[in-house]
Formats: sequence, structure tokens, C-alpha cells
Amino acid sequence: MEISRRDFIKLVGGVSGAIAAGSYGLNQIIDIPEKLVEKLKNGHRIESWKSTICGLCPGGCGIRVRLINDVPVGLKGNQYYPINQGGMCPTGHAALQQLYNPDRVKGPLKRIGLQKSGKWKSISWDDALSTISKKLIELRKDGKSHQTVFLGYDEHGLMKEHISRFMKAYGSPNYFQTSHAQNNSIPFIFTQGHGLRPTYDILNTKLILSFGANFLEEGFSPIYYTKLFSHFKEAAKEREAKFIYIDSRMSLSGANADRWIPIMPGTFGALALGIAFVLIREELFDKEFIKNHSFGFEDWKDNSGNKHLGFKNLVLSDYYPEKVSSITNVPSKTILEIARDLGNIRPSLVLGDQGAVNNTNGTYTQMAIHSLNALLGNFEKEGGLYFIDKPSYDKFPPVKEDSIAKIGNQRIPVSKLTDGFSPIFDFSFEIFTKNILSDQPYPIEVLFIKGNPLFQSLYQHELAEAIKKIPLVISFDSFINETNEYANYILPDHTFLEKWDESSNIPTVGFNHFGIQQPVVEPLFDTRHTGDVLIDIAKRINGTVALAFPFESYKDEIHNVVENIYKSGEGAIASEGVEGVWLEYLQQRGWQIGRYASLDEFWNLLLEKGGWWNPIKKKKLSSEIFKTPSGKFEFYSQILKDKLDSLNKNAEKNKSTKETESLLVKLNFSAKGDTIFLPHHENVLYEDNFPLILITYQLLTNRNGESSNLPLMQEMFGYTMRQYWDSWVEINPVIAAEKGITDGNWVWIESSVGTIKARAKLFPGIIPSAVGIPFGLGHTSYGRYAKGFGVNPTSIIKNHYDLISGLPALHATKVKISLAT
Amino acid sequence: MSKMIIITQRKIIFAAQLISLSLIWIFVIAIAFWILNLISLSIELDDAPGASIGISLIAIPVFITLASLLTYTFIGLKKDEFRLLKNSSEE
Amino acid sequence: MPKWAMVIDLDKCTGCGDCMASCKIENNIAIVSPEEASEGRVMFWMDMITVYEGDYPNIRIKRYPKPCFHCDNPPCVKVCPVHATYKNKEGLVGQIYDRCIGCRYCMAGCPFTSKVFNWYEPVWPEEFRNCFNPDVSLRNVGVVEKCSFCAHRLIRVRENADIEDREIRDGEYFPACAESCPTNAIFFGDIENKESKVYKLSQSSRAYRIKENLGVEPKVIYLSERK
Amino acid sequence: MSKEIKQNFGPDEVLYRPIYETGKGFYITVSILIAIYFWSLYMYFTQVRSGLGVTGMNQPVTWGFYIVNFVFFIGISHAGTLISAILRLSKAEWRRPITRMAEVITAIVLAIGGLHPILDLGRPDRMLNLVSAGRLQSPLLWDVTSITAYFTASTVYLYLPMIPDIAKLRDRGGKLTWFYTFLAWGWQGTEKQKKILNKVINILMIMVIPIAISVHTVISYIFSMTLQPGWHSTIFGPYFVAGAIFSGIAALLIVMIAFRRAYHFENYLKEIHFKYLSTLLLIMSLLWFYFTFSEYLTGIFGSEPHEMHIILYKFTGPFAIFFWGMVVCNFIIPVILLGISRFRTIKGILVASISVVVGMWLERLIIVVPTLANPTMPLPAGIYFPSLVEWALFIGGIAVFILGFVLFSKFFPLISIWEIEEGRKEGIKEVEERIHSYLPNT
Repeated sequence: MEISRRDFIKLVGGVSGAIAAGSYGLNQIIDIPEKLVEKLKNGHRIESWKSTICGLCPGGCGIRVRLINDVPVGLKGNQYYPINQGGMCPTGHAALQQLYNPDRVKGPLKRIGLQKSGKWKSISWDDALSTISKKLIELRKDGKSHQTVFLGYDEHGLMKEHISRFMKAYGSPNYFQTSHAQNNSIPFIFTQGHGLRPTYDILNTKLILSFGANFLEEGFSPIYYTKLFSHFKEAAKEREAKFIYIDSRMSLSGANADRWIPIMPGTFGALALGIAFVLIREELFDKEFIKNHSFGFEDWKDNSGNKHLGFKNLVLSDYYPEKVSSITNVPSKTILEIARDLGNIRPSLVLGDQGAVNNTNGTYTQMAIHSLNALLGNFEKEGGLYFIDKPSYDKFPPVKEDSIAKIGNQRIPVSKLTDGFSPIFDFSFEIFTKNILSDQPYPIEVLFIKGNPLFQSLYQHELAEAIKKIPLVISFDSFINETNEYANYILPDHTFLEKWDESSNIPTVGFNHFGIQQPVVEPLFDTRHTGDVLIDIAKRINGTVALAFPFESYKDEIHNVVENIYKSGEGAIASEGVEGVWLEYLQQRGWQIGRYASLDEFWNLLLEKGGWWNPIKKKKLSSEIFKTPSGKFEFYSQILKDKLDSLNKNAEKNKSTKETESLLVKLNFSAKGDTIFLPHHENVLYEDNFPLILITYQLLTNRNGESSNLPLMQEMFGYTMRQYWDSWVEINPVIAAEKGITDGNWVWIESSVGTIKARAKLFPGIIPSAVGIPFGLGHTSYGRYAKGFGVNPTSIIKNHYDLISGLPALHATKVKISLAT
Repeated sequence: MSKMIIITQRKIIFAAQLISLSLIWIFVIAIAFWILNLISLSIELDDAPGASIGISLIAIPVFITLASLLTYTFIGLKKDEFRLLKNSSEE
Repeated sequence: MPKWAMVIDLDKCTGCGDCMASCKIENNIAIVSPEEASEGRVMFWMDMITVYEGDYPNIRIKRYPKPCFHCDNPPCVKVCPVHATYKNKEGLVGQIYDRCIGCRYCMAGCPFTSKVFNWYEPVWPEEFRNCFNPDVSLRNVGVVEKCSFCAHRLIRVRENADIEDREIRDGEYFPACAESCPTNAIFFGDIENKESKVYKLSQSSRAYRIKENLGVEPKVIYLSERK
Repeated sequence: MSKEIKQNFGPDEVLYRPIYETGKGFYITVSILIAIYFWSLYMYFTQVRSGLGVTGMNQPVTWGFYIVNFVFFIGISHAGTLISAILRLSKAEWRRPITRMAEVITAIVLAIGGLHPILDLGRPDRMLNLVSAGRLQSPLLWDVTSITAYFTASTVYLYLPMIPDIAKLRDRGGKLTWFYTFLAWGWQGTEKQKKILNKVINILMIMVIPIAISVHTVISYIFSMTLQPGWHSTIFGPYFVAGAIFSGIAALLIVMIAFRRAYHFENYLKEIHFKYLSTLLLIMSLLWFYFTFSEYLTGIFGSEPHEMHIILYKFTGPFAIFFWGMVVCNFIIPVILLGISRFRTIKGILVASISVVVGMWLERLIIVVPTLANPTMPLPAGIYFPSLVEWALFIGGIAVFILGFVLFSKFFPLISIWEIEEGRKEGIKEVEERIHSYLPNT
């Protein structure tokens, strides 16, 4: 009997009524008689939907995957998930191209040829893991557990915890994350005492002033901010709200701004301080906040009676508009206009990120930008900044360290300089690489690696040498890329559609949330979850290492977290019609929201709806916001001072900063005295005499260069420039005309490090003294869709790092361009 | 060459001529039918039938005229030829 | 009879390109080889137009998504020699891939450059054949294709409505781009229905259509403060 | 009767010679042309096999060489039948040695040109959809209809006046007598037959003129029926017709000069014929310039931005070289060479004609490509580089034209023998009478 689709729907509608019309998009759990199922399976399709979290970028968008007869065929945004509310970014749509990618690593591989030779042998999981664990046991025996490095990428939440536990129990201090110039929390630590990135209340603000913060493209969660921003724009006319964007290049955020203010790269801090000058001079700042909640605004005296310079006098003496204008190339008039807007239109909000801080002076720049928020008293205020504390739902029993682990964990991490003076706070590839190459402070025996630093980082050549030097390199990636071409073993992880994971508390998102990533399809190949692999290795090592993992599998760990959430009784599972405002309203009236009959019900509902959230913001006291020594917002960073002083061996005896100063001069710091600890402008020292500054940036279609193996993203890579599968170099038409370059010409871009060739695109949205190349293409590996398309701008960027945080300074390289013939 | 062969050859050629002429008619009639079919299609789909009717009003007569002219010439020429042949055979 | 129309609010649209990607996946649109893409044979049913207004430094970038406009008086339908592109009673301009002879007259006739052509037979690795949308047919070499307003979704919605013996509700039928737009800038619905969101938005003072002077009456309406 | 005819071909022996004497040159020419033909055929098969991707077309330049050549070849075809009909109608006595060649050009080139849209199809296998699901509302089907009509009419118009010559060949005997007998339709040259033939030719030549004009008008409609700037123009109909006649005459002149030399027709194609035809070419050149001028003036005066954009693209943009090349080829060279009597030699006329044919081809290119390359939406200008396949099919088209002409000359006389004879017999008397009838008091 032939059943048409229409009959089928009628029949099913009659049988259960579950497939209510208009439920298109809801989970269609159909109760169909067994016999009929057989019939339907032969030629008819049963559709179902599964919720999960997109894993193509750290943005944490909820998605729903459409399955026909249990085969994933499409996906869309999860409209209940609070981060993206049904919206998606272009990359998410290509998720199935990752799942079905023909270039996936289909099982554990052992390299049999030379490094980079591409000769691999398939081995069984058992063989691979026993070899690896044997080596790890040996190292522990020899007391060399610290000679193991885990170079992670952008793990967060549970996975980060998981790896940390493993390393701690094993006994190595060397777990680093190499996220691509994103997570710059150092300036926030200096000023607020903790590294929590604030969330910006874009919805309620009337003026957004963005210092290079390309939140629509490069932020932590671009779609969350796109959602907010669309509401901001929708009501902008009515509320007379506006968005001013300051950057050397007009990014996607810049294109949506009401006003774009071009600025010299690396001078954002000066501009922020110039604006602060006007705010202070014209008394447009929040006097109450400054008086009660800030430290180091006015000149002050320390306990020993020494006079110290305050922020106010520093700004008033050094950052008058004419001077700032000459540094930044922003006209004085514009500085006055922005400052007056910022001071008069309230609430107003100042953001600073990517474009502003990807430089050698990034930390000071971010401090200066953040100081503007302090001047405006924006903390914990509607239309201002909030801090969303991470709830402690994922508490696990503490890791027991045995004697080997204890010794190992006390060793200096391989990322620290053992001799000499370095103010570097965070991880720096430069030091890491140099240490490994020189066996300092100890040689490295084993490297676990996730991610692709050989494509993403600077210093690629040396880093490759360093990796080559390590005897055992184990990669967990699902694809063969530039980095794991050097690995001895590849232990492929699932792609995100096949695995359990969670996505919680994405930085800058304005509420607590827990999104659950569930497998929508059985793993297609012989791959394993990295979390489970680590548990397996720990079990093989045995002893306290195995004890660090009280759960059978990573999934159980997630279940445990969910159980804790359930027990806390807070928040609710994201679902239809439950809006933040409504939840808050209920809470205020003493209602227990989100009441669930049992953990199983909670768990099943969580899997069906995709996530849990708690939109209720707890009102915070000033002391809760600022965890600085003074308990206030610190213009004058005592944390930075302590840090620098502690580095300076003579500081104990002599409290003067003279010594520190002279050391800083070696590092090309220009600041002297108290200025070092205050937000100020450090000149970017370009070592080359080339005329143009190279700017790189990430696009929404290919963040971090990881989407390069998705053909759709390669095609869409330059949709704004109509440049497909290829890089380009953005040149201001004025400069292009000078050089005789027209749109579409091939040009050479030459720095002192190297030369690359790309097509010129005349782009009036970039300052004439810079050229812009998007990051993401130029792979020399990473599968058929990635290899050999475009160029990688980081390959010609000099090894400059933020002098304090150690993050790559992507905009500190000068280049020259010439027409390629 | 015997007279028989010449006569047979003449007959074959005449038949071929008739066939080719009828092919032309078939061609013309086919075009006419095609155009009529398209008109009916455009009426059926309510897709600007006026335009097709307008074109058909010119196209069909043109093709028919051309075929008629050919036929007219053929018949005229053949008639005279047969008359001549008759005369010569009588002589 | 409903008349389907789309409203795109450019004051909300950020130009993120999501609509382009969702369209490509939803409709199984071929990804051409990189060489071809650079030759101008890239296929986007939903395209993104970038316009630079002004000169440096007072430059503004205007981006807008451009689907097929499903004109009420479609110039492409007028020139098609084989009824391969047609306008149905609900105002959708459809494309019959199996009838198209590939003369590309409709492409030449479209004032909005909305149509794309399969210059070669689309090639997919075997693995990717799993993730085609089963609701949309694949196209062969030599035929013209374009945005269909996701007509396959209309069929589905209509079936459901028919079973329940009712009219299609406002907001029940929408194309993939409208569904996944992160800014909710794309609205879709029946413009003849005075109660519909689309009708109300189309009456806004910000509403305009591209090239109104041509008289082709596009059914994609843009909303923008700056036109 | 038949004996008389045989004796009479004495003075016109040279016209029969190409049919009965086959030189080495003929074989070489034909084999080279056939080789080119097969090469282009092969290229076409690669296109059928892999799709139109093998051409240089893309979005937005969706039409390229095939449509350019389609318009060009159909334009050339206007040489023939239209000119011959006009000359016959106006009873120009000097027409007699020209008409046949003109008509042959029409028939062959029309067949080639008419096939070009098929080359352009993405799915030639679905051609029959035109029959089963055609839309007469589409200008493309207007073309199909009018080109078919024109092709039928011009073949008939070529064939019927050839019947007496075929009969002459039949009577001459030889291997192909059966073939000529088949085609001669029993022509015996009787008065009655002559009367019938003249009558039909008279009807045909009146009929053929509007059909011919309609063909090129309709081709222009393909473009002008769209809303695209640079195409959407009311002047396109007459502009295309004028251009077609212009290129047609040039092609006719080239063919005449070539075969005059190859087959020694100097006695038949005299200076006077070239003089008259080149005058006509000069007039058409001026007319063409007038049309071009009006076409662009209206555009420039209106300055509609998109229209203006395309005009500037042609005047100063990437197509400037083609545009100004076209003006030079179509106007400056012919006017200098044909306007100054010193240059108006056969060689000069040949150069002018070649330049006109090239110029008219450029004109078709300039009409088709720039409009498509500059979409009215704010998109970057499209690029178009014809591929080898497109060049091959262009060259193949030209080769087939020459081949057709050479083969035709192998089987039929290129100059209407009976008309020449008729001219000798009756022409002078007729003209005298006619002149008497014009003049007062004679």
C-alpha cells in the first residue's frame, strides 16, 4: 500500500494528535503503531528535532537539528535558547559540513613518517592509549610529571575544569590556553580586582561608544550582541540613542554605527584619556561614584606619606585634546563632540576590545577605556555594565595530589621566564617557545594539544621547532591541521554534533545560563570524547590520578552539574514564553520558578529545550563588584604595582619605583613613576620603516580560522567584498590611487618578516595609513577545502606581544604594498 | 539508354518531387499546429493570449502563402512540361 | 488568495550574512569551485549588497540582503520561452527546473540580477549527500535557479492547514532566512491581509521598494530611515 | 528546343566552369574548412558534455559570444534576400549578376545564425520544450517564428529563380543529371513557364521584404523588451535593421570580390557594380552613424544614472577600445575609403567592407555585453572573457559559411545565367522603353 505524505500526516494526526499543525519546529514525538512504522520507514520519512549547542565558535548559541529517519539534514536556531533566541550566524548553518566532512580523522592515528610527511597509520584506541599512558606512568616514576604540557584552546566551563583536574592530579603546572587574542582579562584585574568581563546593557543605554569593540563579529557571543543590538537599533530613533564606533577600520559593527571615527591603530588609549580630559574639565563625570567608589582619581598619599599622582592630574596635564589629536589623528573637535555626547547623554556605555587592545599597549588601552566607564559611574546601573558571577554548580570533590603530583605542581610553569624581568601576566607563546627550545626550566617530554596554534599564533616558525623538539605530541583534534601534522598521535574527538558537552556562562552574556550539548547522532567514526579519553588515561595511570575523576564518563560529569542546578532551585529551563522580565517578576513575588517534579524530568526537559538560564541579576554592593585592595575601582592599580614590585628583586628593600622604571625602559616602556600604574598611552614602537600598518581582524564567517574546512564558509568568507574562497587586502582608495592599484589587482604585502600576495580591494572604510587583511585563510593543511586558499596575515606579523598581558599584538607590524605583476 | 529506363527514372523523380513538396506542406501545417497549440496553452494558463494570437495572425498566413506559391509554381511548370512531353511523344 | 511578501528592516539588519548561509543550506544550493566563484559564477539566492556612501572619512556602509523580489509584474516571466519561470496566483515567482532550457533570457531580463545559473553540474563529495534538505530538489547543469521564498515550506504549511480545515495563519509560513535572522529584520507574510504584520510594516513611512520606477512591483519591501 | 539552349551557353561558359572544373585549390580549401568545422563540432560536444561552464559567461554577463554572433550572423543574412528583392523590385538592371550571390549568403548565414541560440542553451536536450511548452509571448519565440519564416522564404526565393539555371545544367548532362532533373521541376523555358515563374518571383520579392525587416526588428526586441538600461530603447528595431543591411552589403561585397577573383567573374562583376553597391554602403554607413548618434544622444541627454553608467562604460571604460574601434570601422574608414573617389578602388572597397563587417560585429558585442556587465543593482561590474570554446564556435561558424558558399558554387552557378541572358536579350530594350516613359516629350 502506498501512503502519500499527506495521508501520513492525516493518519498520524488522527492517531496521536502530537503533530499539531504549527508545531513545525517543535519536537515531533509521534506515537505510531509498530506496523505503520515499518511501512513508513520504507520510503517515508520520520522527522524529529534535537536541541544542542552550536560548537563552531565559543558563542554558545542554541540550535535545533532536524533529523529525517535519524539522519541530521539541517538545523536552525533554538528559539527558546536565551542567547540567540532562534537567531544564528552564518557559520552555524555549516555545522553539518563539519559533521560529514570528508577530511575528518576517522580513528586514532599514529604518525609513521617524518613530521609533516602526512604518513599516518590507523591504530586502535587501546594501543594508542596504552602507549601514551605507559609513557606518562614512566614520567611520574622518574619524578618528571611536570614535563607534561597541555596546550588547550578555548575550553571553558566543565572541560577546562576537567583538564585542570587531570593535570593537577597528574602533577604538572603546565595547562595553558592559547585562545586567539580574545580573553584579555588582565586590565580588568588591574582596575576591578577580578578578571570577570562585564556584560554591557546595550538594550537600555542611549549611547554606545565602542573603542574597536567589534561585538557583532568578534565578541564572545556575537549573536547575543546582534540580538541586543537589533533591539537597540529598533528603538534608537524613538529613544534618540546612538552608536559611535572608533576604529582604524570599519568592521561589521562599524558599518552599523551612526558615526565612525577613524583613528591611528594603537592610539585608542590616548583618545580615551583625551575624552576623559573633557569629561573632567567640563565636570561631566559621575562625581558621586568617583568620590565613593574609586581609588587614585585625585592625587593621594600612601601610608608612608609619599605623594602619588592621581588620574585626574595625569589626564589634565598630558591628554589635552590638541595633543591627543596629534597622536590619534582624530580632530580635537571630534574629541570634544564625543566627550560631550558621552557626558550628556545618559546612560552611556563605553566598550573596548579587539581593534583597540590587540596591540603592545593593549592593557593600558583597555584600562583607559574602562576608566571612562568609571568616570561615568556605569557599574551595576541600567544601561551600564553588570557582572554576572559564575554560579558554582560544577563543584567537584577536590583533587587529591599524591607526593609526585605535589612536587610537580610546585614547579615553575614552562610559560614563565626563569631569569630576567618580565611583567607578562598571562601565557605568552614567545616565552613558552623559547623555554622549550632552550630546555628551560626543564625539558618537555609530552605535549597534549588541542587547537591549532601553528596557524593562529604569531611566532609560528619557532613554535614549530619547539613542537618538533618534544618527543611525544598528542593531538585531540578532529581534523589534521598545521599543528598536529607534527603530532605523534592524533586521538580524534567527536565533532560537536556527536558529543556531550555544556556551554555555560559565556563571558559578557548578561545572565547565568547552562546550555547542554547532546549528541544528535551516533558518532560516525571511531572517535572519542577528549574528556572520556582523559578519564581513560587517568584510569590507566591509576592511583590518585584515577581518583580525580569520580565519574565514569564526561557525560556523567555533566549530569552531575545538572543535578546541582536542579537542586539549587534557581532559574528555569529555557522554554516558550518564559521571558527574563516575567521570571524576575515571579521571583520578586516569592514564586518558585522552574519547579520540576524530578531530576529525570528536569534532565529530559533540558535535553528537549536545550538549556537552562537564570536571568535574575542579584544587586551587588560596590565591594562585591571591586575586589581590588582598596575595594574600589582603581585608576591607580595597586595590583599592577604589587606585581611589578614583586618581580623586582630589590623592591623589598627600596619601595621606590626607580628600579622598576629602569627595568621597564628595557622593555620599551616610556612611562615613569606613578604613570606606570595609571591608565596611560604607550607609543607603539614600530621597528620597521615601512609606510603602512597591517591590521588583521576576524570575520563572522570564519572566526579563528577554524571554519576554513567548511566549504560554505569558504565561499561566504568575503561576502561583504564579494571575494570568495580568497583573502584580500583592504586599501584606502587614496593610497591605492597613489600606488596605481585598482580594485582586484594582485598586490604584494611585505613586512620585515615575510611577504604575501593578495587581491586588493579598495575600501573607503579603512584609514589611509593602514591596510587590512582578514584572518582565517591561508591554511597549508586542514583538508581539501582549507588548504591553499588565501593567505594568513599572521605569517607576516612581527612577534610583538602586549607588554603586560603577553597576548599577541596584531596591529603592531608595518608593511609596504606594491603592485604584483 | 532505353526509353523504359528514362521513363522509370522520370517517374521516380516525379514521385520524389511530389514527396518533397508534401514535406513542405507538412512542415507548414506542423508550424501552424504548433502555433495553435501554444495559443491554447497560453489561454489555458491565462498567460497573455493576446500576444500569441497576434503573432499567429501573421505567421500562419505567411507560411501557407509560401507553401502555396511553391505548389503553384510546381503545378504550373509540370503542367507545361507534361504538355511538351506529350507533344514530343506524339511527334 | 494570499499574496506573499517580505519586509526587510534595514534599520535592524546588521549585514551579518546569516540569511545567505541559511538559504544556501535550506535550498541545497550548489557550492561552485573556487575558480568558478572568482569568475562570477557563485550562487546565492540571497545575496548581500554593499554600498559605500560618501568618501573617507565620512563614509557610511549600507548593506542589504537581496533575495528574488518576486515581482508582481515580473520581467523574467514575460520573456521565458518555455513557461519555466512563472508567477502563481499567490504571487510567488516559481522556477521549474525540469523545464528550463537554459537560455538565460530571464537572467538577462531581471533588473535585480536575482537569478543564478548552473554552469556546470553541481558536484558534492559523497559525504555531503547526507545532509541535503530532503524537501528541496537538487538542480542539474544548465538550468536557472533563484530564490523561491522557500515554497517547499508553503506546501508543508498548507498541508497542515488543509488537514485542520483552516486558512494559513499569519506568521505560519516563512522562508529560512526569516526564520534564522538574528536581528529579526526579515518579516514574511500575506500582504493582502490587512491584519498581517507584513501589511502593517509595508504601510510604514520607512517602507520603500527598489527601483519602483520600473513598475515591476517587487514584493520585497525594505524599511529604512535613510533610503 | 533543348539543342538551342546548349548552343547558347557559349558566351557564359565562364559561369559554368566552377561546376565542371575542380581545381586543387578547391580541395584544399574544402578540407581545411571541414577540419575547422569538425574541430568546432568537437568543442561544442565538450560544451554539451560539461555544461556552459566551458564558456566565459557568468553572472551577471549571462550572454556572450553566442548571442553576439547570433545577432551578427542574422544581420549579415540581410544582405541577400532583402537587397536582391529591393533591386529586383526597383528593376535595377545592374542587379542581374548580384542577386544570386546575395540570396545564397542569406540562406547559408541564416541557417548558421539561426542555430546560435541553440549553442547558447544550457540544456539543448530540452529544445523540444519549445514545442510542447513554448510561450509565444516571449520575444525569443518571436525570433524562432520569424527566423523560420525568413529562412523558408529566402530559400524559396533563392530556389525559384534558380530553376532555369538548374534546367540548363540538367540539359548539359553529366553525373548529376538526376539531381538537376529533380530540382528543375520540368522547366523547359516555355513562355507559360516563364510567366508563372516571373509572377511567383514578383509576389515573393514583395513578401520577402517585410519578413526580412521583421526578422531583425524582432531580434532587436529580444533586447529592447527587457527593462535593462542600454537595451530598453524604441530605436532598436530600425537601428538593428539598418545595421543588418549595412553589414549585409559589406559581406556581399567581400563575397563578390573574393569570387570574382577566384572564378574570374571580372566580365560580370564590373566596376559599376562595386561602384553602385559601395555607394549604397556609404549611405548605410551614414545612416548607421545617424542611428548610433541618436541612440546615444538620447541616453546622454537624459542622463539617467544607470543608462549613463553604461554609456560611460562604453565610452571611457573597459569597452572604450571596442566602442571607438567600432566607430572607426563603421564610420571613419568606410567614409574615407568610399567617400573619396581616389580610394574607391576594388581594394579600397574590400578594406572598407571588411572594416564594416568587423565594426558591426563589435557593435553587437557592445550592445550585448556592457549592459549585462553593469547590473543596475549596486554590484561590481561583471567580467567577460570568451573561452576557447566560444572562439572555436565563432570560427567554426565562419568556416561553415565559407564552406557552404564554396560547395554551393560547386553545384550551382553563382551568377544567374538566365537572368544575364535575359538582360542581354531584353534588358537594353526594356531600359530604353522605361527611360522613354520617364522622360517628357519622347
